[in-house]
Amino acid sequence: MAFAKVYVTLKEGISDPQGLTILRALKSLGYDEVEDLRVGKYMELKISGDDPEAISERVKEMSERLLANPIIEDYRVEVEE
Amino acid sequence: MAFAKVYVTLKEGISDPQGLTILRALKSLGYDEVEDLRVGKYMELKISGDDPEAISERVKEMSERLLANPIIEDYRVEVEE
Amino acid sequence: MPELYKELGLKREEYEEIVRLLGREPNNVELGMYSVMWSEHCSYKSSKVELRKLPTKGPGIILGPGENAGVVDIGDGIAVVFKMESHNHPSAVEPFQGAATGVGGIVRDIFTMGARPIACLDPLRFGSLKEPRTRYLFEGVVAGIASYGNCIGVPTVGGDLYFEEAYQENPLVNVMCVGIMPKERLIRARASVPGSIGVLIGSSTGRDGIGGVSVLASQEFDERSTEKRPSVQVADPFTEKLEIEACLEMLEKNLLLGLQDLGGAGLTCATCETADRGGCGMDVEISKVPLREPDMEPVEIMMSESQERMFAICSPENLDEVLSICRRWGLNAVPVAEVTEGDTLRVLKDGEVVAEVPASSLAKGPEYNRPAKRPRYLDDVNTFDFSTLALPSDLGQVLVALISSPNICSRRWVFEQYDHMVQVNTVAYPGSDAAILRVKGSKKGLALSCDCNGRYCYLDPYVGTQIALAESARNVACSGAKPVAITNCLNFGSPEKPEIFWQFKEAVRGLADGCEILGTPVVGGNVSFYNESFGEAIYPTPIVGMLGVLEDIDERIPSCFTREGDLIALIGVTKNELGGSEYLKVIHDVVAGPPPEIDWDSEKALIDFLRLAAKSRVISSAHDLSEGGLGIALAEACVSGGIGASVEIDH
Amino acid sequence: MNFGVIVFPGSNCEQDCYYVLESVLKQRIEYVWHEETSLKGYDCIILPGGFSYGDYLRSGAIARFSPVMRAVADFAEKGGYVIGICNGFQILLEAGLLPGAMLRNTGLKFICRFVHIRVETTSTPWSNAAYHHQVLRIPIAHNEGNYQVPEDVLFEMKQRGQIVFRYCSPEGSVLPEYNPNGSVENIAGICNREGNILGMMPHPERASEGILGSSDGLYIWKSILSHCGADVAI
Repeated sequence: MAFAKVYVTLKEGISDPQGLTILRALKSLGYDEVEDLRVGKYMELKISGDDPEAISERVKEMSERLLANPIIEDYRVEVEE
Repeated sequence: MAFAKVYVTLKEGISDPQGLTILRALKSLGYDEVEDLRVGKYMELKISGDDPEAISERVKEMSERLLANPIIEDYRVEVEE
Repeated sequence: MPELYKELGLKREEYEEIVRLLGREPNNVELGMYSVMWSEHCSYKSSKVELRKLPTKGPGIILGPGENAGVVDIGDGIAVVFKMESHNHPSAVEPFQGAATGVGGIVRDIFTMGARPIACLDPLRFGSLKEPRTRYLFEGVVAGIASYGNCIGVPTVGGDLYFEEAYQENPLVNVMCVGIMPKERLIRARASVPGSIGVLIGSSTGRDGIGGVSVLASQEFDERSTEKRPSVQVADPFTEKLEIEACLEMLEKNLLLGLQDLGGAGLTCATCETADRGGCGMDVEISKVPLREPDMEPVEIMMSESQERMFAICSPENLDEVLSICRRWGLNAVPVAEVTEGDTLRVLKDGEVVAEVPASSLAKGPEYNRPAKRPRYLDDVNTFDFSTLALPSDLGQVLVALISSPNICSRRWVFEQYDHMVQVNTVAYPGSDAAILRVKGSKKGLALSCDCNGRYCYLDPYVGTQIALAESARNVACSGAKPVAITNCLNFGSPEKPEIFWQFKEAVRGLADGCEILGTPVVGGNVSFYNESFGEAIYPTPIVGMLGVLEDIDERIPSCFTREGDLIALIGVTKNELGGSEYLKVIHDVVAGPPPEIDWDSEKALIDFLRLAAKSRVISSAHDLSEGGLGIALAEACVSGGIGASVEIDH
Repeated sequence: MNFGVIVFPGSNCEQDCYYVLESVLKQRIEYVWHEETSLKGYDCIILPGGFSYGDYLRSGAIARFSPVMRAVADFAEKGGYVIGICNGFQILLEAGLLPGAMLRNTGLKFICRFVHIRVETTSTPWSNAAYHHQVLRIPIAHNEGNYQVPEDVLFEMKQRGQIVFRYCSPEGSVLPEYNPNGSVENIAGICNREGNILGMMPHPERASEGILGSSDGLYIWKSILSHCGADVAI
C-alpha cells in the first residue's frame, strides 16, 4: 500500500481571483506580512502496489488525463511508502 | 522572504463527495489500483520575514481563524526559507 | 519589419492603408493596435456591407446597432437594453472559463449602457453526445455559465440547445443579456468633452488574450515566455458584481459622461471607440495602468484582454467621488487617460509618446465585398425522394425515440444548475416557450426567446433563417406577448470561402426580409466567423434573440395544458414537409431538405391571433410546434402540465 | 417593525428581500452596508443570499469578518431577531452564531428548483404562523447546502427544538430521495437555542407572491411579524 500526493496549481501568469480575495481578507485581519497567495488543489490517494517509481508514473498519467487541467494548471506528484 | 504551504483537508468521517466522484472517474478510466482519494485545498503564501518558527505560528493562526473551518477541516502548515 | 504585419493577420493592402493614414511606417505598438482593431472580430470587415441591409429603425427603437447594445422603449418610461454575443473559440479551448468569461463580456455590454442586467439566455451547440469530448465540453460550458451568472445575481432564464455532428470540433457558446433602466439613465460610450478624465476600473491588467500580438513584444519567444502568455483567462464574477453595483451607483448620481467595457482589443478598443464616437482625441498614460505582471511592454498593455475591466469617463470635478465609490465597492480605479481636442489617440509611457494614431482610423476598419458562390452541396441535399422512406410500424416507439433524443428531451439537467429565480422577476420558468419576466413598478412584462435550427439553415440559409425568426416570434406570441425587436448572433465558417459567404449573405437577406415583414427591427448583435476545422464548417447558425412585450403581465399564458376538459385546437396548415426534420434524422438518419416553407401572412395572422386570444382570455395555454412536430408538442404540453390529452388525428 | 438587510460585497438577494418586505408586506426596511458597526433601531436583521466575496475559500468564510458581524452578534445577544437566508445562513455558521457547517452538495452541482420543506416546530418566532408538520413549497438555489453538525450537538439541537425545517415529499414525509444536497437528516433550517436567530437554505423571499409560483414564504415573514406584534398587511 502506498500514498501518493498530487498538488494542482494554476499556471504562472494565469490570474487567481480567489487567491487575491483571500490575500485581501488576510490583510484586513492584520496579516500584512503576507505578500502573495495562490490557491490550488491537494489530493491524497491510497494506492495498492509497492513500486514507488511505477506508482509515480501512473499517478502522473492520472494527473495529465483527469486530476489537472493541462491548459491552465500544473501538477506535482509525491509518492510515499 | 519565506514560503508557507497550507494543506486544508476534510476531517475523518466527514463525507467528501468530490473525492468520491473523482475516485469513480479514475476507476472508469481503468486505474483500479486507487483505493481511496480525498480532495483538499492547497495554499502557497509568500511571506516577508525570516524566522520560520514565528512565521509558522502566524500561519497557523491564519489557518485557525480563516483558511480552515475547524468544525469540518484539519490543516497542516509547512514553512520553507 | 514589413513582413511582421502578415504574422498579425493583416493583408498587404491593409498594411499599405495604415502607412497611408499615418504618413509613415507604424511602430510596433501602432501595428499591434491596427492588427487587432482591424481583425474580423473587432471590425466586422467581411460582414459590415451585408449587415447594413438589416432594418434597424422602428417606433420604439431608441438606439440601434453601433454601440454596446440596442435600446428599446417599452413605455411607462422604461427602456430595455439587450444584445447577444459569442465566445465560441475560447470555450472550445477551456469550456468552463471560456463560457464563464463569455457571460461576463455580454453582461458588461448591458450595464455599460446604464441598465441593470435582469436576465441571460444561453444558445449552445455541441457535437454528438456519443463523443466523450462533447460531454466534457457540454458539462464544462454549462457549469461555467452557471458559476458566473449565479454569482453576479443575473438569472439565466432560457436559451436553446442542439447536438449535431457539424459542431463536433466547433461548439457554439452564445450568450444573450437583457437589462432595463429608466429611459433617461441611458449613457453613451463616448468621450465628447475635452479635458474629461478616463478612469480604468476593476481587475489589474495581465498578458491575457494578446495572442498573435505577442510576437511584437521584444522578449525572445522562448519556452519560459509562452508560460507568461496564458491562452485562457480565469473568470472573476465577484469583481464583475462589484462593477455592476459601482457603475449603476455612479450613473444614478450622474457622475459619468461616458462608459465603455473592455472586451476585444482591450484598452485600445475602449479608448479609440469612445474618442471616435465623441469626435475627440485622447491621451493614454499606460504607466498608470495597474499591472498584474511586472515587465509588461506598451503593446501588451494596450492589447491585453484581461477580463472584468471598465473604462469610465468623467469630469475632473467628479473624479474624486468616482474613485471613492469604486473604493467603497472594493474596486481598484485609476485615472489613465485624458480626452483631448481633435482626433488623435496618443499612447504615452512616463510622458513619452509610444503610439500616435487617428482614433477614427482605428475604430473604422476596412470594408470588404467578399465573393459569394452558391455551394454545390445544396443540389444533392434538396433532391431527396421522400417516398422511399419506409414508414415505421410502431409509431408509439417513434414518439418515444424522438422525445428522448438529445435535441428534444428535457433541458432540466441544464437549467436547474442556473439560478433562474434571483431578482424575483421570473414568472415563466425555463422549459416554457418563452421566458417571461415581470417589470417591477409597471404592469408590463417581457417575453424572451432565442431560436435557430442550424440544420434548416444548412439546407437553405434564406428560408432556415426566416424559420428561426418566425419561431422566436411564435414563442413570445405563445406567451401572449407582441414581438418587438431582435438581436442576433451569426455563427458561420470562414468568410474567405465563397460558398460560406454565400450562406452568410443569404441568411442576412432572409433575416432582413423577415424583420421587415414582421416589423421587428434588429437593434444589435454579433458575427462569429471562422467556426470550422479541417476545412469542415459548422451548420450556418444565425441565432435570433427576440424581445416580446406584454402590455399586462396578467394576460400571460403558459405553454403547458392546465385544465381538464379544455379543448385542444391545432392552428395553421399541416403540409407534407419532412425536410430537415428531427424525425428524418433520428429515425432514418437522413439530413435532407428542402426545409418547410415560410408563409409570412399566416405567421403574422397566427401571432396577432395569439395576442388577441391571450388579451381576451379565451385560451388557457398555447404551445409552438417545432422539432418533432405535433406529436412532440402534445407530449411536451402534457408532461409539463402533468395532465393527459386524447387527440383525433383524422379531423 | 423595522427591518435591516445587510449588503456584503457579492450579496445578490438583498434587493429581493427589500422588495418583499417593503412592497409586499408594507414594512419599513433599510439596506445596511457591511461596514456599519451599529444596528440600533432595528427589530429584525436579514443576512441575504448571494455569493459574498464570490464564495471564495468557503461560502461566508470572509463575510463573517465584516465589521457589521460584530454588531450582529451583539444585536442577537441582546435578543434581536436575525434571519440568515442561504449565503446568510452560511455566514452565521462561519461566525459561530449557529452550530454546524455547510459542505458542497453531494451531487457537486448548483441546484435551483422548488422543494418542499416541513415545519418541524411552530414554537419559534419564525414558524408560529404555520401549523405542525405543515408543508411549504419554497425554492432553493445553492452549491453548498449540505448541512453537517457533530452527532452530540445534533442530539442537543433536537432536544431543544432547534430543527425548524426539513426537506420532505409534497405530502410531508421526510425521505432521503427528497434530500437535495445531503444535509444530515434532511435539515433545511435551524435556529439557535434562544430561537431568535434562524438560518435556512430555501429562499422565502422567492416564494412570497403567487405570481412567482408560491406564496408559502409568507408564513416565515408573518411569523416574525406577529411574534413582534407588528400588523400584517396581507
